[in-house]
Amino acid sequence: MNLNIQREELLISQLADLLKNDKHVAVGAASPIPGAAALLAKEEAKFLNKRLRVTILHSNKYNNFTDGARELFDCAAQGRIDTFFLGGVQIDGQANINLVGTGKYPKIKKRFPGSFGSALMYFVVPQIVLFREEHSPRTLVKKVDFISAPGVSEKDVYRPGGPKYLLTNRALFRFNKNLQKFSLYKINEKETVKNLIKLTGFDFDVDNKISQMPNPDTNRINILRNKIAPMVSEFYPEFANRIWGI
Amino acid sequence: MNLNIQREELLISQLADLLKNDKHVAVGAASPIPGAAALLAKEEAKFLNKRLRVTILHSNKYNNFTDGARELFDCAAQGRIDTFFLGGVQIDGQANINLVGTGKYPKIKKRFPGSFGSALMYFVVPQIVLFREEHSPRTLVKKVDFISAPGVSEKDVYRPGGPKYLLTNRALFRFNKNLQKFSLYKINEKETVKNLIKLTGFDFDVDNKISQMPNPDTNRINILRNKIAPMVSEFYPEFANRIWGI
Amino acid sequence: MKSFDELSLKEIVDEVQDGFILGIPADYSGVPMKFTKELIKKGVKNLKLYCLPLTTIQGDMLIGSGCVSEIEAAAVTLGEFGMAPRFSEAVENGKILIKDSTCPALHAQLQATEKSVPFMPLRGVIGSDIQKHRKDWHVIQNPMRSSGVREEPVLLLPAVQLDILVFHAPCSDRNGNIQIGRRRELATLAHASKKVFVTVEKVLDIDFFEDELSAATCLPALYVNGISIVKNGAWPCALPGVYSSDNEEIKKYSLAAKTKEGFGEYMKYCL
Amino acid sequence: MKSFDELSLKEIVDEVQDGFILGIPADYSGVPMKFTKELIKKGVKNLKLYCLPLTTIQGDMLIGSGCVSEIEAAAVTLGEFGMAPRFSEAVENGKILIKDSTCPALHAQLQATEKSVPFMPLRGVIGSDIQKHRKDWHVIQNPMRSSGVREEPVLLLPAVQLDILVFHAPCSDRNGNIQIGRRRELATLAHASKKVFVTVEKVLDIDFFEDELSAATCLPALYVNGISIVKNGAWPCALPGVYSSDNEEIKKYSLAAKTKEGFGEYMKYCL
Repeated sequence: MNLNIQREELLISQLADLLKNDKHVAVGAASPIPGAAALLAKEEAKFLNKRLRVTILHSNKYNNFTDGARELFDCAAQGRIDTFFLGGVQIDGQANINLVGTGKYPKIKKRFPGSFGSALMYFVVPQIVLFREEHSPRTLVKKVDFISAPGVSEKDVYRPGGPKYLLTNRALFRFNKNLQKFSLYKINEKETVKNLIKLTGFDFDVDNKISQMPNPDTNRINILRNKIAPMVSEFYPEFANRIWGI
Repeated sequence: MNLNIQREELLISQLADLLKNDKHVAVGAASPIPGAAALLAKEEAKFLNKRLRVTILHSNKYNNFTDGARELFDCAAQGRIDTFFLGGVQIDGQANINLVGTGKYPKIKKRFPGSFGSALMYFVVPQIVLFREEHSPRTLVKKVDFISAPGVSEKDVYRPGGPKYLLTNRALFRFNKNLQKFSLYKINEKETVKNLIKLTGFDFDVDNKISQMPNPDTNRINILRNKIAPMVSEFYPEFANRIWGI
Repeated sequence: MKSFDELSLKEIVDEVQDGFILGIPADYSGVPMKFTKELIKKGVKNLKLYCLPLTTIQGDMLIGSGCVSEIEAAAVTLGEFGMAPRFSEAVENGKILIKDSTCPALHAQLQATEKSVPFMPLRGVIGSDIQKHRKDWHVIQNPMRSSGVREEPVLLLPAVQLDILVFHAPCSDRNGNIQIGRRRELATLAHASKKVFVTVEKVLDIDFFEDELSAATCLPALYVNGISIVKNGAWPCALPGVYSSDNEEIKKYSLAAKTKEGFGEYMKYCL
Repeated sequence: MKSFDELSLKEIVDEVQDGFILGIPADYSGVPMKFTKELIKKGVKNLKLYCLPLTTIQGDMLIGSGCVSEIEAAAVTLGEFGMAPRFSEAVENGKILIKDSTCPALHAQLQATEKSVPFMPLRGVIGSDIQKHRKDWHVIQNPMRSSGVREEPVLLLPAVQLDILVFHAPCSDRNGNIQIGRRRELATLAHASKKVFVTVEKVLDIDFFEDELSAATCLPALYVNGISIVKNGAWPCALPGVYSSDNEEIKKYSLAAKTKEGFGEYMKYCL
């Protein structure tokens, strides 16, 4: 059987692997791939008799909150969310993220939507997974133009949470908090370390356990396409239609 | 017709008179007489085509809040409540109230329930009506043993609200904020100023508009007994039973 | 049908350790009386009761039974039936420490924990003896330029986290979401508690989240560590919207508890 | 049957004065699009939009129409349909002032007003450029001894009061109580606003407070200054629990608004 795995499916699979020890994963605005990954991980947890709670803000069905839009942030600050996903117009080598725009703020050159809840979530959720599909010197930069949320903080700042991983469509990095530096952990099968160095605007280490991104197996792909895809179409219809034609 | 007005009915009538300019009156815990007064004022406002909103915390039906038990305090702090009632084990001449007990705190001699929300409500509700049935040197004292909430505050303290009246079963006082002193305003028909001086532990002025407490007229008594009494029995069944036998 | 494992009342009681800060719901929020009696039977000691914002018979019984070393509250009272006799006696004789507070402060301290901030500001209170005796409270001059009055004194209250919260509710759904209606102070209590257990009258075979309106009436299961089905679990207190308080019984208690002996007799009968 | 006087949409629009701070609900909270279009027709100027915490087509349209001088938000976006083109253009060309914020800060600033305290503390944010550019925010060292970490830096956010809030809801009851379900951020917005107006799909001839569960789903009338019945009042945005967003229409807008001319054409057609 030719699985014909799509790029998005591979990314969903990578993210799902990062959620195996979690009890509660939350997914914020405009995040179809993390949303699908969380639901996939939840489904797979059932086979291990474990329970993974998934909160997807842009869904009525998978939104576990009843205290209004602030509850995500309160809940995270209380330490009740294990993993959250953040993106970035730019991400730099110290894991600073920029969701605001390029150019010298406030005289911005290209304006993007804004920082959303990143400036709190990045501080309080133990495992933040940075996710940015485009892997290029334009997105992964030496220094972001605007810090929506910093990757590291001074010692006296309350910060139980922070960056753990960065996933692009070419590679998965781990973040080393002590060195304040990313380390290349997994790479796409079509990719080389050499090429990634060229495509990454910041310096990074190479993990000694570096390996290829594993393709999802038949079983996982079946769950994803048959069970998860219809769920995703409830809250990201455009995405589900584009990837799975539903 | 012999109205045979009971003491409690007279007090309800006095309090209702103080609510004529209000848009929203709230009534806290264990306050059947203020509760009845508020509902009476609401009923009478209808005849003048005015709308008085009454929030009675210990009733499901007359509780206008949906944000939990804190909403009374938030709502009051927002300036959305015009009148609230407070009692006191002791009340002194500067309108300090004591709801905690007698003796030298914390080595208390006689312990009462506690301060409830008085320490905020007294500061933020424009018209606080103090209400204490017993008029004696034991309840109206020179200086309270414990200040649950102070009658007056330093200038730099945020305080849009405060004491306006004090009603006992013998008299109604007005509070003069500038003089920090009560002024005798209305007295029970069976009462004399001289006797009240004897029965009051603090010094007070005598208002130049001093008059007798007016008895409620037939109309008001009819509304009270026929319409308000059954409402009160929903949330203060013991009281309604004792006063009106329902 | 249930997606959660129902606990026995004993299992919940066993979660309460000596010295714990126990969250106490007001008489309008679903008082877990059956649980309270089991707790007394177990003989738990040195509880710190955190009342939001007051307690009635529940607190008085726990105090009278010697389970409590400290109580933070805005009031302890039997409401229409007068003062809480075991509480008053215990305070007058220095048997328990009472941290006198005021309702909005008790709410705000939990809201601080709900938001994971070290403190919450509150207006009012300044100049009262409540404030004077609370060494854990702190007054600063307002440092903001764009809000409030520059340099006005503002009271800061510490964040308080409960070790455990137990309350009684009408029902849960099959997924363990708890119906709290508009008693939203229960959500604040739960958010600010390390562990939350609920006794319910029954479990409904529905999912509150399948409908936006019923979702609005519940505390999500994610805050709940365990549920036990306990019929009439609030008796003799009321369960708002389900049953009224048993005023005869509370009156009986209020009379009996006036003396230590009367209280002892009553507890023997009621346990 | 109604105990309140229904307003026309025009009467609500007339309450919005130039320069007002206008509360803007997120796309999941009931966006009053019909009202917004009438507001644009009226030609209101210099609005300050306060978004809780973001805006989509509503904010973009108001900005594109020249009604806005300032916006405080955590994001302005068309979601799945990409960036908000009129917003981006206006910011890039310095036509409006954007006070960049983050979701929890926007909630907290309204909660401060809800509690009438001059500020609200928040953790996180420190060290971001958001904080660096907000001169109205203030950092203190934690002064509490009993909570948080002594001397940890804590961000204080000012209380913000809205001049006016307008949102769209499924229905009101006959007494003017508004059904908001679990969109409780609407309650926070209302508590923090001087005036509140609501457009609703319909008025039900019931009293939400007659039942504890339906009471839990509503914003009490005491916070509402006026109601207007406006069918499909959120279109093309969604009204959660009632109708979904019209994605075709939003896509159409997102494409048209990429240019000033295209936006002009679209507005001509839609007004």
